[in-house]
This record gives sequence, structure tokens and C-alpha cells, in this order.
Amino acid sequence: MKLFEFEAKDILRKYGVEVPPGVVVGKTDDVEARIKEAGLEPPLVVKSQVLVAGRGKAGGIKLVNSVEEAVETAKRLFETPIKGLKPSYILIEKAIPHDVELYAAIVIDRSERKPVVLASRYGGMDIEEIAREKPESIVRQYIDPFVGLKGYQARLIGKKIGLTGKALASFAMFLQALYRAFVEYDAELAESNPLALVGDKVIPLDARIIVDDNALFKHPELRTARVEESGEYTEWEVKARKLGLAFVELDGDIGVIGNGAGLTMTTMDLVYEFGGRPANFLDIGGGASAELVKTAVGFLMEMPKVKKIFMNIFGGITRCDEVAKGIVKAIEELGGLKKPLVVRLSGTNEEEGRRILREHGLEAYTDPIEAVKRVISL
Amino acid sequence: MKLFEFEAKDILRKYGVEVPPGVVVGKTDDVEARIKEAGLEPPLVVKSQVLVAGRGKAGGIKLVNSVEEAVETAKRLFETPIKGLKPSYILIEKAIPHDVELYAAIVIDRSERKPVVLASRYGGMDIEEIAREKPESIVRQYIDPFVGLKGYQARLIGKKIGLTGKALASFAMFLQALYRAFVEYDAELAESNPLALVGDKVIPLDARIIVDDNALFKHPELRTARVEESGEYTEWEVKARKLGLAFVELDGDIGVIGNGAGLTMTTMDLVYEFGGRPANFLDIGGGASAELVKTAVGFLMEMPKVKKIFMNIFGGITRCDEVAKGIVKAIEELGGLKKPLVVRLSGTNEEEGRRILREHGLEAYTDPIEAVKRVISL
Amino acid sequence: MAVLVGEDTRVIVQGITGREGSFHTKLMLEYGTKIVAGVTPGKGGQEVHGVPVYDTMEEAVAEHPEANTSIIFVPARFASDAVYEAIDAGMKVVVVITEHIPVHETMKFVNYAKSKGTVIIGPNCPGIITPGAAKVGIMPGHIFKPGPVGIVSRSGTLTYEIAYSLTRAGIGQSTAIGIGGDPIVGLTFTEAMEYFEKDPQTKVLVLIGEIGGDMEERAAKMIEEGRFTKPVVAFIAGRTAPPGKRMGHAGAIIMMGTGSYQDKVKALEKAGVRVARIPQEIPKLVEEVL
Amino acid sequence: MAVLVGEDTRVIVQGITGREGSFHTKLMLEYGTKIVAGVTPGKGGQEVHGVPVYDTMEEAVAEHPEANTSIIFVPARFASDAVYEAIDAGMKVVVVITEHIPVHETMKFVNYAKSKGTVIIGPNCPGIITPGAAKVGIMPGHIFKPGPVGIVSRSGTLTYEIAYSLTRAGIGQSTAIGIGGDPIVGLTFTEAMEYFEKDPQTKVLVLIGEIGGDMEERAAKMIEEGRFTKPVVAFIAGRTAPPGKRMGHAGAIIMMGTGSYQDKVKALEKAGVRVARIPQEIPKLVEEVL
Repeated sequence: MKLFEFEAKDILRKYGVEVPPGVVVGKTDDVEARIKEAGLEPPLVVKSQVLVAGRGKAGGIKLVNSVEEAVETAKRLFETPIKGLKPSYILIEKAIPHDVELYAAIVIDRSERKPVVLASRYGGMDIEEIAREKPESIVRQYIDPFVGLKGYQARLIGKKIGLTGKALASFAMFLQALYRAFVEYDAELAESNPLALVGDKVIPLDARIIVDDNALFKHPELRTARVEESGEYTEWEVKARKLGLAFVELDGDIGVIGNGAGLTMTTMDLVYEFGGRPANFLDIGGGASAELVKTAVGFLMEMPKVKKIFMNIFGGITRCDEVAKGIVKAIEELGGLKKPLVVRLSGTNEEEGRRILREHGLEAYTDPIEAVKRVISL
Repeated sequence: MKLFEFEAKDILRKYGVEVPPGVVVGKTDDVEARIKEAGLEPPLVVKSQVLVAGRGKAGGIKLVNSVEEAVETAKRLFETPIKGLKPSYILIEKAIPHDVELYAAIVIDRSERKPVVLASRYGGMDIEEIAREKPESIVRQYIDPFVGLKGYQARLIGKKIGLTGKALASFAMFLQALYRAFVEYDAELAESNPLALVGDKVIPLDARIIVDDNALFKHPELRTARVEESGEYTEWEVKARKLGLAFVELDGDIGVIGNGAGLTMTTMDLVYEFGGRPANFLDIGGGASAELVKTAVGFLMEMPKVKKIFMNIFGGITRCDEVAKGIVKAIEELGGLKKPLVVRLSGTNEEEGRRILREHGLEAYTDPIEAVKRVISL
Repeated sequence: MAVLVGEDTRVIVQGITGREGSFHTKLMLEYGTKIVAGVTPGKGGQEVHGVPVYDTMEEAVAEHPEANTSIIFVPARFASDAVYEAIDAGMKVVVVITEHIPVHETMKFVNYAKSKGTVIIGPNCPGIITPGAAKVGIMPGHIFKPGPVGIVSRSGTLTYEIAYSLTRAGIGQSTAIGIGGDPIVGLTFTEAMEYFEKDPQTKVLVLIGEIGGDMEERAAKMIEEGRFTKPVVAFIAGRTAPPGKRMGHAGAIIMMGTGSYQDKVKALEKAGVRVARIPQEIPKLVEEVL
Repeated sequence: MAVLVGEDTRVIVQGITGREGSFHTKLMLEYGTKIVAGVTPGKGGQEVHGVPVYDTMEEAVAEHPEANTSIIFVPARFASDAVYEAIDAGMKVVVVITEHIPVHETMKFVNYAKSKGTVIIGPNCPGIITPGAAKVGIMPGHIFKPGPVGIVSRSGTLTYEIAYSLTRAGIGQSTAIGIGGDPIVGLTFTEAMEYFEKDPQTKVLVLIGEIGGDMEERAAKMIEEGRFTKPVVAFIAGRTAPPGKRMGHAGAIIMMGTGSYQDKVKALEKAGVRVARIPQEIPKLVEEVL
């Protein structure tokens, strides 16, 4: 789960990092009063709190020179969709004059299976751009997850991106706070970009933290209505998340359900390969219950852009009989099949699954190629 | 630094352990009101909060059957010295009926250089007694300090002391809380004895935590006036601790100062060996400044039981010239030598040290045997 | 011969009394896997499908010192603890079926396992099967048959799909390993390939990848540098997945400019690997190099 | 020949610009120790007594790849960090002079060092000296001279006392190690004894113990079991210390029913070790077994 900029900054502040003074406003707030309450003096930066990349280029960040201008800009940004959705919050911060923009991030390195600190003298752009334009500027330091980021490592990284003296000490302290956030919030990513160098100290102008969804249970304070507010998901993706479905909306018309991300993606690939266009990705995962299958089928049946559904199941820990029961339940609850449904069943308890479907007038395919051809032809 | 029972229990409560309901009262408190406020119903246990071992046998723990009796008992305990000193606090707790008393502790094992969990089915006595009477009952589990105490290990320990089912689960959770206290408070020891088994759950009837003095800077909330309140130190030991001196009071009349615990203890041994009786142990440690030496000498000069002083210094990181300067300062501030002082100096900057002392009319010895014989003969 | 599990494998099932643990214990036994014990805290003394259950791994190993492999069906919140227990009990191979384990926890136990010389397969994986000898996982056994093709895969169900298509084409498998779909896994492609390289039974390797990460690129590099010398045929899932979207719980996601379908295919083809466009092409490609 | 440090020792001083670091760098140089670099964060580019200073160990080692030993004079709050830096920079021996390091921190870096094959001496110790070859510590150099007696000691100043009495009696030392007085130290008596056992120069070992802990008892056991075969002479400080009182910052304390003077002497004498009543008896006892 991606945290909002202001949430990430709150965490860093809690860990002793100096962040720009600011205030978060909602749509119904008296923005002028909130700015004055917070004692913020112009120039200010007004920042749309959305969770998509490229917010700056999309017009979501504005520098203003008066409180009135800030109020106006906030009003306008609330109505400005960034990549499709309007923000629920706006962060208004004191503008911090600075010369140098650094980059600092901590991510999990999949190959080394360790945290890796990434840092560069050339922040401001995204890491891909830095990697392309100044690849030699990216410093990497792998961290032993049991030992953690040591002070000496933080200083070494700072030194390698050209910092010295007090600026180096400030950067090292910032990195240790960022690492603490990374660990204590079970983060997949903790990043500041740009991390401004202001005289002798570093100040994060932006901050991003992505919390591992599997660890959210450890952080009940983070369970907010974020899904709707994030600007990260389409309307149907929001609905799906609330139902606990692993769902991504696409632009075609064939609803796709599979078990396992690999098979579901491959099912999409097959649909394309034989001339169709998938409307979505929907992975019922491993060991799905009849109830979850019913929810998934019902969900696609209700989604207008889905004209027909292709369900591709190869049972392992998932049992074909449970899947069949779920399909039957969905049909019964909907009072019959609303849209064409093509099912492919193989694997664990396959025969029992077929039998259940047959009893309800559905014939499951064995060969996915035949099945995909069939659904496209409908 | 030893924490009081009530402090240790507060920490365990913070980590989710159920401890007996109770209230801590001071000398000037309205004990009856405090008991009623806390909603405590008799029978109650009234416990003197002193930091010495064997409190129960010394009469510091009383079971009472009414609030009046509790009030009276508290009054009496405030006036009852336990091993020399009266308590500043009394803990009044609900009495917890129970059948079984367990033992659980976590200490640092010096040889393995790892934390070790100790547990026994036979709590209530001290660990030495358990070790003597039921050595086979003590379960030991070493812990990887980077990995920490795993749930499976906690269960394994519980199983080995004969617990099963819910009691085992409760014990395992308790151990994990105790381990957390051990780590987060930089403890040398975290212990509960007795740890009562009450139906399906464990409840610590007593709790002890000793915090590493070297880590106290991490726990500013623990810096209290405890030294005076603890009942752990004599009047002169309390004074010494406030001056930052590593000092232990003994029952002889020869004041002993050395540098390094080993040499200082050996100096005591030498005094005994040649027929004297040391009044104390006072270690000025490594690299002592003239200021610290002055404080140490001045301290013993003022202490009535000290009739003469033997200072045994072998310089390493400690410099003999600094020591000599400190002695001179002390003499100057006191307006002359109040008591006979015999000094032995060897090691780093020895010649310079001798020269300084000689200028002030003091001749330092080279041979500690000659020096100790001299001081005893005075 | 085979890879990591075989005739000598003796299995302890951790979480044996749970729904999945019990169900798959039955299927593994039916397949012929030698399961010597099960562990569920608090359930010691029971039996599951004739397998004795213990409270702790220590007790299970004391009674069954021949045990060398464990498979974990413990719920996510307790799964890491079970992994440490298995490692500390001396298991050589630990198969972690459980999904939704926090990635920081996985990162730690994988590093711990490495320091102790234990091989972790998974988490969030279907397990490992050496057809005809031992199935330590949740894959349907009947779709496999013994033969010369090694399979290493990031996707469970795709492994079944492809193994089944091989079996129907008359081509058997030496060992099939589903390494798991989480961002951090205990056994990577290249590590698995080191085992397959040494296995005389394996003549061809089928590599089943996904978008995201750089494990396929590293496999390609290993082949290019001559550290893996057997013919390799590959399939990569996610050709048509949109970048920047997380596909499924497991987190197949194209991030940080690496891990796109095109990059992976390019790297593999450069290393001489034939990449199938759809899984059903695999048997044909395998036949061509066998 | 000698133990752990000798002619090949090349030293980096961590915390070289501090008061103690700078003072003892001078004394070590005067003794003839080969100090190749110093490290103090933020002070890179300076020189201390002619020794070049770097900001980090990585830089120091890059410029002086022959460095194999470090000595740490860093204040307690930063000392652990310096230890990890030294280990990660590949030092074979790290001498930690600093006192007052929290014991949980020491416990961790000692375990970490072990996993990396680094020997930690200390913390809260005087260091190690091979007379005539290298002094990596804060002991007065002139009280030692080369010879056949190994010394291993829990007490700094007692080491000086006893070494000096040996030297005055005309008996030199192979190597003297002050292992430090903290509850947890990197090198224990028995570990040090393994090195002395293998060292041909060492003919006799002087073991200087203290009350508290069970290191002396373990040394006695090692001797009794024949794992240390050279003659041993011992002195134990604290014969007259009252039980249950902590003697000094370092924590010589008799706890948990172990570690009393009597226990230690009994264990050592049972193993055939001659225990001196006062330090000044040591030279005579050594002469008797030399």
C-alpha cells in the first residue's frame, strides 16, 4: 500500500527528520484558516496528494507567493484530476530554497535478498532517468537485514555522493531515519526525491513509502479508506479491493479469471494471441473457496464492459470442485447466466468439478486453446 | 541499575502481560484512599519495594485480609529496614491464589555470549537453590541475539517445564514479552520468580529487571533518584555514586584506591594479606583525570571510618602525572593531608608523576608490597 | 537421480492438522512421498492419515532422525516461526507453501537459512516434485511423469499447465520446482539451475518466468557465461500486462525500468534460449532440443 | 612467532584524532608498531604523528591494503559502529579499548565478528602486545620484554603489575593479551589459550583472572581435558571481595552461585595449575615450571 506524501513525511518527522513545515487540507477545510493556524509564510508549495507517479509534470505541484494564491490553487487542484482521479487531500508547505537535489531510497533487492540503499547526487528526476542519464552517479549499498544500516555505511554512502562535513552528518542521520521507517513500516520502498541540500542539512521535499500489503496487519493505524482516496485505482478496482479480489482493469471486453498470477497473465496473453481483448486481470489465488469464486464470477457478471467471461483454472491447492461450486452459486444467486461463460478446468478434483458443472448445464473445457478460441468466437 | 518490582511489572504490562492489579504508595500517601481508588479487594499482598534479595524472608512481604490491615502493614513496612534501609515505596497488590510457581529468566551468558532463557517448574526459591535442589529442572535455551526469541523456542521451553495447552501458550507469550523487555531495556537480567500458574494462564507475582548501566543513556525515563531510594547502597555508597565514583564500602579502616577493578581488588587482597582491613573498594578506572582523582582522594579523606589511605596505581591509559596532579589538588583544597596517604606509582608517565608528588613533599613507592606494609604500619 | 528431493527424502509436514496441511498430506502419501511426521503446536499425540503428530520439530526429529525435508502449511502470521524451527531442527530442504508472508520476514529467514546451509523453496509456491520418487508440494501428481526435463518456475499453475502438456506429449520430467511468486524467494532461478546442471538425469531445462524482477535476465547471463550448459526452453508470462500495475497478490509488477517481457525475452534469446509465445508450444520446442 | 599480533601486524587506529587515540598512537609508534592509517569521520586528509587520517575504513583500506588489525579509541556511543566498520573492512584482529559499551551491543558485534572470522579483543581492555614486535594497546611498553611467557588477563593494570614483575625477574613474554573486563568479551580465556597452545615461542602461560563469571573454570576444564598442554600459573583477583557487590564499573560480581574465588582456585588447582596468593609470587612460580 502506498502512503501519501504527508503520511510518509509524518513518519520521518517522528524519527527526528526535519521536514518542510506544512499543513494537510481536505476539500471542506477553510484553507486560509488552516494555513494561518500553521503559521506558514509564503512562498508556499501546494501539492496534490495523489499516489501516481509524475504528479509534478501532470500539474499537481504549484509554487505560490501569497496565501490567497495558495487558497485558490488548492481549490483548483481539488478539481484537477491527476491521471484520472481528483485528490482528497492537498499538502501546503513552506517552499524551501535550495541548490542541490539529492536522491535517496531503500528498497528490497530481489536477487541479493537484502535491503539496498540507493543514493545519487542527481535527484529530482526519477530513478530510471538517473539510471539512464547518470548511471555512474547511483551509489548502491547492500544491508544485512539482521544487522541493519550502520552509521558508518550511511556516512560512506553520503561521502560517495559527494557530501562532506555537516551535510554528510545530516544525510547520514536522514538515511538512518529512512531505514528505520523502512523496517518499522515493513516497507517495500522508502524514498525521498528530491532530498534537498539546504546549507548544511538535508530536507526531504518529497517522501514515498510503500508498505507491504502482507504486513498491513501489523499497522492497524494505516488501515484507512485510502483505496478510494488514492487516485491509484479505477472505480471497479476500488470495488474489487473491497471484495478482496486481486483485480486489474484493462480495456477489452473479455473478462478473465485465473488461479495464480502467472496463469492469469498467461490467460490474458492467450486472449490477445487469438485476437481477443481482455477486460481485466482477476486472480483468485491459491486454494480459493467456493465463496470467493462466486464473488469473482458475480463481480465480472456485473461489470458493464465485460461482455463474456473466460475462466482458466488449473487446480493444485485450488480444487476444481470448489471452483465449480462457486460458479454454480454465482449463477443461482444471479438467477441464471447473464453473460456467456467459458470454463477450462484441469488438476485437483477435476472430475468432481466437471460433474458439478455438468449437473448445471455447463461443460468445462480441458484444453485452454480450445477454450480461448471458443470464448473469442462467442 | 536494578528496577523496582513495580517498575518491572509496569514494563511487562506495557508489553501485554497480565500482572496482579495493584497500587504503589509512598510514605506520605493516604494508603486507604489509594487502595480504594485502585478498586483493590482483599485479600491483598503488601510488598516493601527494596532492591535487595531475600526480601520475603526478611519480612518485607505480607499477606493481609482487610484494607485496614493493609494500611497498618504498609505503615509498619515503611518503618521496617530490610537489610539496612527503609523502603520509599510499597506495592499493594491483589493476592492471586495459585497452585504452581514457575521460574523464568533471561540473562546474558558470558561464555556463549548470547542471551539464555532459564526456566523451571520449581519457582519460588532462588535460582541457586533450584540449581542445587532440582538441577535437572532448569531448562536452558540459548538465543541468537540477531534473530531473537522465536515463538517455537518459547513453546519448546514451556513444554520442557511440563506445560501444555493454553497454559503453554500463555507461558510462551509471557516469555516473548520478557524477552522484549530484556532487549528494549538493555537488561542484564529480566526475571519473574515466582511466575504463578493460575488456571490456564501465567501471572508474574514478582518481576526483576536489571538495566545495563552503560545503556542508561538510552533510557532517560529511568534516571530517577533511585540510588537513595533503592535500599541497595549504604549512605557513603550513595554519595559516591552521585560523585561518579565506583565505590564499595567495606568494614575495615584502610581506604583503598586503585585503577582498574582487578588491581583495586588485588590491593584489597594485599591489605588483608599483610594484616590490614580495607575500608572500601574505590576504582578510578582507566584514563582518570586529575579532577576525578581529586574527588576520590577527597572523598576518602572525609569518610570517618577511613583512618589512612593506600593508593595503588599502575599507569596504562591512566597517566601517573594526572594522578599526581589530582592528589596535589586534593591536598591543596583540603588545606593539607588530613590522614596518612601512601601512594604507589608505576607505568605511564611515572617519572613525571613522582616529580609532581615530590615537589609537594610526597614520596611515591614503586613496589606495592613495600607500600602496603608501610600503610599497615602507620 | 534428481534435484533436491528424491528416493531419500523423508518429510515432516508443519501445520499437518490444518485443512490444507491434512488434505495435501493425504495426496502426498498417495503419491508415495515418505512422510515420517507432522507438527502442530498443541496437537501432539494425534495422527493425521496415519502420520504421527508432534508439538515441536525437536520432538519430531528426535523420534524420526531420518527426516531431512519439511513442508510448511502454517498460516502466514506463524509461518516464519515455523521456518526458523525447521532450519534449527536441521532440515536440509524447507518448502514453504504459505502465501502472504511479509516480505521483510521472508528476507530475514532466507538469509538465516543460507547461513545454516538450508535450502528454502518458496514461500508462496507449489513445492517440488521428482516424478515417481517424491512430491513435496501441492501440485497434482498425476500430471507429471519421470523423464529428462527439468522445470523451474515462478508460477504454480503455469508449471502444471506446462508439465501436463509435456506429459501428454510423452515427455517426462526429472524434477519440477515451483520457486514461488513472492518478491523474495529462498531458491532463485540461477540457484536452482546449479542443481539441474549437476543432475545427470536432466537433459533439458524448461524455465517458466514472469514479468518483474530480473531473475530471468540473471538466468540468461548464467547461460551466456557458460555456467549452465544444457539446452533451455522458456516461457514468460505477462506479455500483455500493462506496466506499473501489480498483477495479483504476488506482485508481478514491472518496476524501476527492469523486468519487462521484452527485456527478458531479449536476454534469453541472446543467450540461445528458445522462448515460447504460448505455453502449449513448449513440448515442441523441447522435442527439438532433446 | 607470537600470538595474533607480530611483525606482520599493520594497524589502523580508529578514533585517531581524539585525545586518547592520538596519545596512544604516538606511544605505539614509539614502541615500533607499524601504524599505516587512522580513521576519524570528518577528519580525513589530516595527519596525526605522521599517520594519514581517512574519513572511513573503506578509504583507509583502499590506500593501505596491507592493514590487517585495527584498534578502536572511539567513544562508547559510536564504538559499536566502528567495530562493524572494522569487521566489514576485513580486519583480522580488532582491539576495542573503549569502555562503557552497552553489553547488548557488544554481544551482537562479537557474534557478528565470529561469523566473519574476525577476532575481537576487548572491549574495555588494554589491548595486546608481542614484546619487541608490536604493541596494539595502551599498556606501557617498557615493562615488557620478549621471552617465553604468554599472558592472558581479564585485568589491565594487573597485567602490567605481573608483566613488570616478570620482566624485573629477567623473564620475558611471548604475547600478553588483556581480554577486557566487561561481562562479554570478544576473546575468552579458552579461545586465547588455543592460540597460545599453537605458538612455539610460548613455554608457560600466566592466567590472570578475577571473581565473577566462569572463564577461569572453563580454562581449568580445558587444561584438565588435555586441550591445553603447557604449564599454567594463575592469579585470581578478588579473594577478599564481598559476594553480591559489583566491584567497579566493569562488573566483577559474584552472581548466580558461580564465580567465587574459592571455586576458581579449586578448579584451577584440580587441573594442576599453581595459583599465586599475591601477584608478586608469579615470577617464582613461573621459574619453577620454565
